[in-house]
Amino acid sequence: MTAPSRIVFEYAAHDDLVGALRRVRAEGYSHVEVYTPFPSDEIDEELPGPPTPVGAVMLLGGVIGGCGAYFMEWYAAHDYPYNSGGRPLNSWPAFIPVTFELTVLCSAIFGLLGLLWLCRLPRLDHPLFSLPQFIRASQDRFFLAIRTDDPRFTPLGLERLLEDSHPLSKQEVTS
Amino acid sequence: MPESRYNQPTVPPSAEPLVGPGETMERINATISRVPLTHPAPRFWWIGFGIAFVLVLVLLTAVSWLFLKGVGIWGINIPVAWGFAITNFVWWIGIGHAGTFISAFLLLLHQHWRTSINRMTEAMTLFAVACAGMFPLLHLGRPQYFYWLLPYPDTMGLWPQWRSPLVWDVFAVSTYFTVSLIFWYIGLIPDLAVMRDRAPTLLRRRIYGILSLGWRGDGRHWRHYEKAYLILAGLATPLVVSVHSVVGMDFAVAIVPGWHSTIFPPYFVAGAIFSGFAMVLTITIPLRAVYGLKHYITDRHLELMAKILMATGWIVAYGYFSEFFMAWISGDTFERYIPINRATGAYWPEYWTLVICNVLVPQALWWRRIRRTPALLFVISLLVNVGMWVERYVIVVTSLHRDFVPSSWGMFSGTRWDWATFIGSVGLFFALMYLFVRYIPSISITEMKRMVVTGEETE
Amino acid sequence: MSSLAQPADGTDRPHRSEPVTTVGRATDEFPPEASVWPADLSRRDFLQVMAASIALAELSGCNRPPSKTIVPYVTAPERALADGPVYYATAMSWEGYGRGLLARSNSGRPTKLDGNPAHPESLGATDAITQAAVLSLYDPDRSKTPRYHGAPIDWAEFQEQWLTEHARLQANHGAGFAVLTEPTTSPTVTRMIHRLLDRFPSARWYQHTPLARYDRDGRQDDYDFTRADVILAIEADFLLQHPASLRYTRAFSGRRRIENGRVNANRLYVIEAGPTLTGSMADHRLPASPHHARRLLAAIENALDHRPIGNDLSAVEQRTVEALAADLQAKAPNVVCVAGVECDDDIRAWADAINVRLHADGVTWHSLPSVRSDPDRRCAGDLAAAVRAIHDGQIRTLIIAGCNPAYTAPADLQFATALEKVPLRIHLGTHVDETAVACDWHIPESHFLECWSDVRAYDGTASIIQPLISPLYASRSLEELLSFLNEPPGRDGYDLVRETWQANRPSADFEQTWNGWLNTGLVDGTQNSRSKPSPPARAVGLQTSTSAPAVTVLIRPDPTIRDGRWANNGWLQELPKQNSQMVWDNAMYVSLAFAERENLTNGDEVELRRGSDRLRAPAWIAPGLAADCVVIHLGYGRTRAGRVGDNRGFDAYRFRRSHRLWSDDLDHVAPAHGHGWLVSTQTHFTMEGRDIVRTASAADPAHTAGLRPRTEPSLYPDWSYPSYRWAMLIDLGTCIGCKACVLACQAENNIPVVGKDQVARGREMHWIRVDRYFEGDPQNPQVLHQPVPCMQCETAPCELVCPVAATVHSSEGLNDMVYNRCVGTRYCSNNCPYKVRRFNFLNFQPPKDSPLYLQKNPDVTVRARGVMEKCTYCVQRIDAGRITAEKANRRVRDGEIRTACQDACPAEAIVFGDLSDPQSLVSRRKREPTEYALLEELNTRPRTTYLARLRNQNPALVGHEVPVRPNDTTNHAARGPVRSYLAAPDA
Amino acid sequence: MPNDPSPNPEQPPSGIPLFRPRATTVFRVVLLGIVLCIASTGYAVLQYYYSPYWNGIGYRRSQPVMFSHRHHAGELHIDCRYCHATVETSAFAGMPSTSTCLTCHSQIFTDTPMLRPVVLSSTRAEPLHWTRVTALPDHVYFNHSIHIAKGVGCTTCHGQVGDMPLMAKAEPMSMRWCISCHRDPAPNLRPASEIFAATWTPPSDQVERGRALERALHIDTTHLTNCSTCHH
Repeated sequence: MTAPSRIVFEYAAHDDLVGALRRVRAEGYSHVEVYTPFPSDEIDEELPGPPTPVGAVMLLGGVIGGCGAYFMEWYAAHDYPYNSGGRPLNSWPAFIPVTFELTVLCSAIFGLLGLLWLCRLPRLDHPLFSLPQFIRASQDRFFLAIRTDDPRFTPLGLERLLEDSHPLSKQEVTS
Repeated sequence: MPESRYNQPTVPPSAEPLVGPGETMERINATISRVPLTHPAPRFWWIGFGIAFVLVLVLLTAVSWLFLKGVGIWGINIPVAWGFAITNFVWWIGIGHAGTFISAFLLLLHQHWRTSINRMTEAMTLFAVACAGMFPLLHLGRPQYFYWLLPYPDTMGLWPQWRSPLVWDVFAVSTYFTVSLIFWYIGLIPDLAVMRDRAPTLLRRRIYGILSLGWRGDGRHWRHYEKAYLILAGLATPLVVSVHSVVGMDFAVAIVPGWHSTIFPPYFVAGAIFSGFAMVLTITIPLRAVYGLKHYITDRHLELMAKILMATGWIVAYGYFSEFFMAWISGDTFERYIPINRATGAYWPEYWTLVICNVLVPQALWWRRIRRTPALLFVISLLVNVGMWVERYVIVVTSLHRDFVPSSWGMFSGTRWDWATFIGSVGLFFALMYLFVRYIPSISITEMKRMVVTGEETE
Repeated sequence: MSSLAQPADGTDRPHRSEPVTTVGRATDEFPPEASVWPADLSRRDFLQVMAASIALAELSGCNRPPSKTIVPYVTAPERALADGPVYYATAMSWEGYGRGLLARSNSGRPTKLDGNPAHPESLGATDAITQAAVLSLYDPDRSKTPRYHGAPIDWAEFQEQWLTEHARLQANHGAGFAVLTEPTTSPTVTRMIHRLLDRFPSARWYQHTPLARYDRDGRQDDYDFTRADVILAIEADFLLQHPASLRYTRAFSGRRRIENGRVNANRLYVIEAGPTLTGSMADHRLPASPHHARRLLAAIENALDHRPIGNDLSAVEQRTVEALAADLQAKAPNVVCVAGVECDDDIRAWADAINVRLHADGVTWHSLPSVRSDPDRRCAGDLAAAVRAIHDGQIRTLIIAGCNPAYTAPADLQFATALEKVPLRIHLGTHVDETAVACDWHIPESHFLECWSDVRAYDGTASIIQPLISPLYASRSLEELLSFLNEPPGRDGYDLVRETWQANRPSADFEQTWNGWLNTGLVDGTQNSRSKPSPPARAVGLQTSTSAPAVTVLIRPDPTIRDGRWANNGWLQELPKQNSQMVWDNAMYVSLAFAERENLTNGDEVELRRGSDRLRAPAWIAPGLAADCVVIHLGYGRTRAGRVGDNRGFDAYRFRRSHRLWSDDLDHVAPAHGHGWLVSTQTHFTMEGRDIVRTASAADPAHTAGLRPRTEPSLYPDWSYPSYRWAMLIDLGTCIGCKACVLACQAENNIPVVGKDQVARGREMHWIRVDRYFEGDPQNPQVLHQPVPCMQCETAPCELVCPVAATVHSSEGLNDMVYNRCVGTRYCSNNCPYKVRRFNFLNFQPPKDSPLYLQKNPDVTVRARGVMEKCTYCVQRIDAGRITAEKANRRVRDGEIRTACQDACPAEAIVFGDLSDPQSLVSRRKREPTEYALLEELNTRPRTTYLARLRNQNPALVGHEVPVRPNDTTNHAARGPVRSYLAAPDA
Repeated sequence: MPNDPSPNPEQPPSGIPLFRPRATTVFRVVLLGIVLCIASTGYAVLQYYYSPYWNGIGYRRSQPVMFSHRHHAGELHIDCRYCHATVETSAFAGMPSTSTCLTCHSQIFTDTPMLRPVVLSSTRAEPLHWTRVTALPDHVYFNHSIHIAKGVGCTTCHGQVGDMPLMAKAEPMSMRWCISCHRDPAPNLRPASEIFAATWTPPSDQVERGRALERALHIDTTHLTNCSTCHH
């Protein structure tokens, strides 16, 4: 199946995009994408989609790291048991720092990998990059893209819906 | 939008903006990306980098000689078996703390003003920690076996000795470096996308393009991104505290009078942030002047940093005081001897240098005028850097040179190789900083734009 | 990236499997001081290393380990030198007097010397010099070939030359022929000389020694310190510097050993100028110049006669003299008065008279016949006589054998110039020394471990000196040379020695007797019997002069290198001097009073003037030195000693006059400009009021000793030690601080010499050190000695902080140090409160091809650069002992395992053993009430503990003396030079 | 619609993206590759130092004389101690002197080329230079006699010598390997009669027998894992 194409509206201002986004959401569009130079709470509130699971991923990493670390220390101390300064084999107070550090480390690494995985990055190519204006998506332009496979999608309807939202441009990007 | 919307009680509402007037998104893009893209003020850069690079060569020479002859080329001895290497290690780690503190801790406290300096300070953290991490390796009698400190299934059936703070160090420092790197890089991705889209040549577009992993500012990506960034900040904050606590425990765990003290971990952390902010000032003040970034790193930023400097300075001062108090209240002969020996013994000049630099000099910051005069701030920051190095020197050396048994008391003084290694590491640090400003936007473009447009803070 | 397998990391040792018989060549690179800049490092090498280190490329260890070879014998010797050490009974000459040895041989290499328990003048103990003697065998600077005017030649050439000379001498009955040797006790040497004199009737024999003669008019004083309750020592260092010092120390310390809480202690009064080891053991010490000493002695005599003692004494002196006199009379005849051999004759005579008067003669004071040879007076005289003869042209062929007069002659003899007048000069010596270069011919002399000889001890006991190794170089023993000179080509030392004894002790089964002597290490029946001394009824009175000179300079042999004969011995050079802790140098010892007056610090140059003579040298402030005295030591300032001994310190012989050998009056001493570089292993001599060395009074040890070692509760459960629990006890009451233990440890454990520069940097490597502290009045302080090895703490702070478990605790309570696991963080040393850990900051080992490796103990790893090391309780001996026991399915017996320091100790102050056996000696000794643990409040639970220092002060004098509160010393220490001395001139 | 020019003066030819889809795939593969490379290198290095190659197991080093233990020990049943004479008494097992070889070989095979080096060695009085088969590092102190005395047979460490034409190392001789036996010797103990057997295979009930021997020989393992047992 060939991926659907997108209708891309370019806006000059953050608030224009927010306005446009509100409209399409009001119309019940669900296959909506926005591309902005910076994150924005308002946009995030309007944007459909589930909350991010990245937090859970990082928690998992932390738990693995912590338990792994303490077990490693405990195992090492018992695998080759020796009397170090008269301390017991399982000197738990001394084992805490490494446990903590590895908790943080694993959690952070899971965070990075989780982020990349959830964003499906790295992805150097994207149909939108073929759009000349899109070069400013990272700089000072705000883009709204409606996927043509959206159940509510009709070219005219969309046209009418957003004509007075002052888009700088409107283009169709096929992939 | 009114900035007050996000103001928290932690900072008093201030009429003074954190960004100069008349900033637009495009102007931010242009001004900040100009530095890496068009490389302005090349003379400043080349001279500075040149000097730093010469010092790096000095470092290489010193290290080569060290590997050839052994640590005996340094001034260390019995009883003072630790000298410059550990001093430098602690000093650099401390400097490394400002970065993560600013980016993570202030982020959690919604301190908007961090936005303009977090990128630079995070870079500073990375380079400082790199310099720091070098020394524990170099100071080994047999550096070729450093990997015995790592847990791996060797043919001897042996493992690291987990009760030793030095093993904690290995994990603390490497964790700190990795996490800081991840934090820094994640913050960098959108800016790398900006660079990709502004770079003049195809090659540089491609390079920045690869580095930015094809970031395209997708709204749903921003959703994951902000969450991850925030949690990382939440992790980095206790990490900062833990790392220098562990470093402090290198000393506190030992029974050496002058080391064996419960105040060390907090007192080291405070000292770390103290020296860290000093180094931030040392770097930002010239930088913003040369590259015309005063609109983003305003005098207000400097003032706020100065205030933190003074606050942490007081905590450090309290640490010094508590040394005397604890020694006195312990009633222990050896404990009581140490602070007196520090202040009046053979190392009194070092001790009073650190008191002047770390306690007296920062008091100047009570005056707003001084907080507002970059030149003076710059001088003060340098003095604090010196003071903090001397503090670590005093802690390491004076505690060891006269411990329990008077018959084995001795003295320490650094040799030329001690100095070469230290100066060289400073060179390495600045060389890396120069490369950083040369190729990477030293202020977060994305967050700047966001603050200008929405007044929001990344969360 | 290096190997994960056991690293081939340069911690190597001489191969045990390869039998070593002789060494082909000896290297010429033995840097006594590991210099920080290697001379031979080219720019290119350096860049290469830089490149390597930049890449951090550690390529070694990535290939399979290379093959080693293993070389068996062609024909195995009858005693297979497989592996285990073999011990031989032999002896060495301590300045002519015999000391019995048990020499250890590993794979045919002599590696360690210990005392022969059967030998009456050794009793199984040794002093530091004996321990170091083995190193001289492997001295790379030893003379290796005969030389003619400095050029190496072979023996045949010399033989040729001598044959012609021999013929000439035979023709004229040896006219103009003279032999100069040291005074000897060797029967064989004496016999050979006599035979030489028989062959050449008009030949002459001279004897020269720069050291004191321990006999006077044919007899030797001998003392029985076991019976002496009160000892008065006048300038007598009988505990360290005496041929019988080992026996005397054993006896003296025996009376200081607390047993079952009680001790029948002797009381030692010392009158001396300079600080000596004996003085440091004194219960009451009066610093006095030789002149003032006479006043004191006169006063003592008066006091004995109950006459007014005269008022030219200080209050303390008066009190002490009276108390001393009372003490002597009370305890007579179990008292003894010992006058040092360096004293003037009238003082020695006075001592004799006192002993007679107190009826000590035959009780504590005895007489022995002199064991010095030439009973029939065939010796033509001393060096002065020889010089006169030379000037009279009576000496045309001079043999200088086994001594170094060109260096050791008193300045006024001007021996060097005299020597030039002799047409033919032949020298025998172990080194190409000052005399060798002034002679035409030089013959290398064999080390006593290489050749056959014999020697007699102070008490007459004769021992056969048997070699453990064939000569390393083309050297001859003195006997062999004499035999050669007598009847070229001469005969083998073995035959000569056997011949002597066959003549002395003819018997049917001589072979058996001979072997018996070799096994026991002594010739039975040669010990002289002690007789009651018969001195002149009333000795010549003391000449007490009222006018004292400005300053008196005392000239003494150096405590470690003596007259300079040991100057090229790195161990002795680096051994802290027993009276100052200084190393690698001699100095001008000045009194604290002088230093304060002139505001001197250690190292400031001081100039002595005597008429036109000048002597400049750096000063060393010696607390306890009499105010108007200066002490200088012989043996330094050598120019041809070798790379270790050359150009160190100053030459005191240049200031010595043949008629005032031991003390000289000067008109002037003053600070000169300039500063010398003196180095000592200890820079701080007060205890800062800390509880380091505890002192108990002999009267009531249990009471004064204070606390018993307490083990404070620990948060952690205690570890159990199911099997042996090794422990050590060091008795500070008996320890005299002679430092034999330090060198015994150095020899046993392959401890390197680091050189003056490294010691100055605080990097000396001794595993056991002997600390000395001053207490009380700095002008005349009480000296405290404290040997400090690793304490083997049960809760060792060092172990806890090691990141790689290179130092962990063994199941028998040892604090194991694993060199090959150590990465060198040095954290353990920082965390050791006793600072007994030593670190290889640089590569301190000699070059791979140095003969010094032949001395290494194959059972101890030679440590690489960058690893930590420390006392192990001689764990290699523990393992060997345990293996022996386990093979026999029994436990190790008490006393079966002895540490090297314990073996050496003449005072038996060190006891090692198993705590799990309550009846073991160490357990019993540890139950003494004066036992304490160093820094016990740290709860490190040391296995090594101490018995408190014992002081037996005269009750009449207690309290009267300068108060002994450490704070006082610190207050004293607060003053200028005193501070600079007592309170660490560290900088 | 209006479309003001990009702020960037030299914008790329519009429509042509910076990367083609293949680039993404390549990039991802490369990233993955780097990670895998690092991991596998580490693993490979570990394996290398555990490998028989590194330990030289089964590696027959060239010897001056092609001496066959199989023939002498295995077939002729010459006792180990005949040549390695000090194995019961000292740390070093002892290497046979040339004269030891000649006790037999002065009579038999005297002039075979194989024996030539031995003959030369004795005539010229030059020792044979054998290549070590099992060499421990210099900081390891191994004592043969105690192991023999406590029931550890030759072949436990040196392998089935009786089957070896040319001697080869049979065990890694790594610390891990030594320690494993020092912790629990029972599996390797045998009765005194079997100590010098040139080939030996443990009986089925070795563990019980081993335990019994351990008690009989008073083997106390508590001190066997002390560092100072092998390192001083």
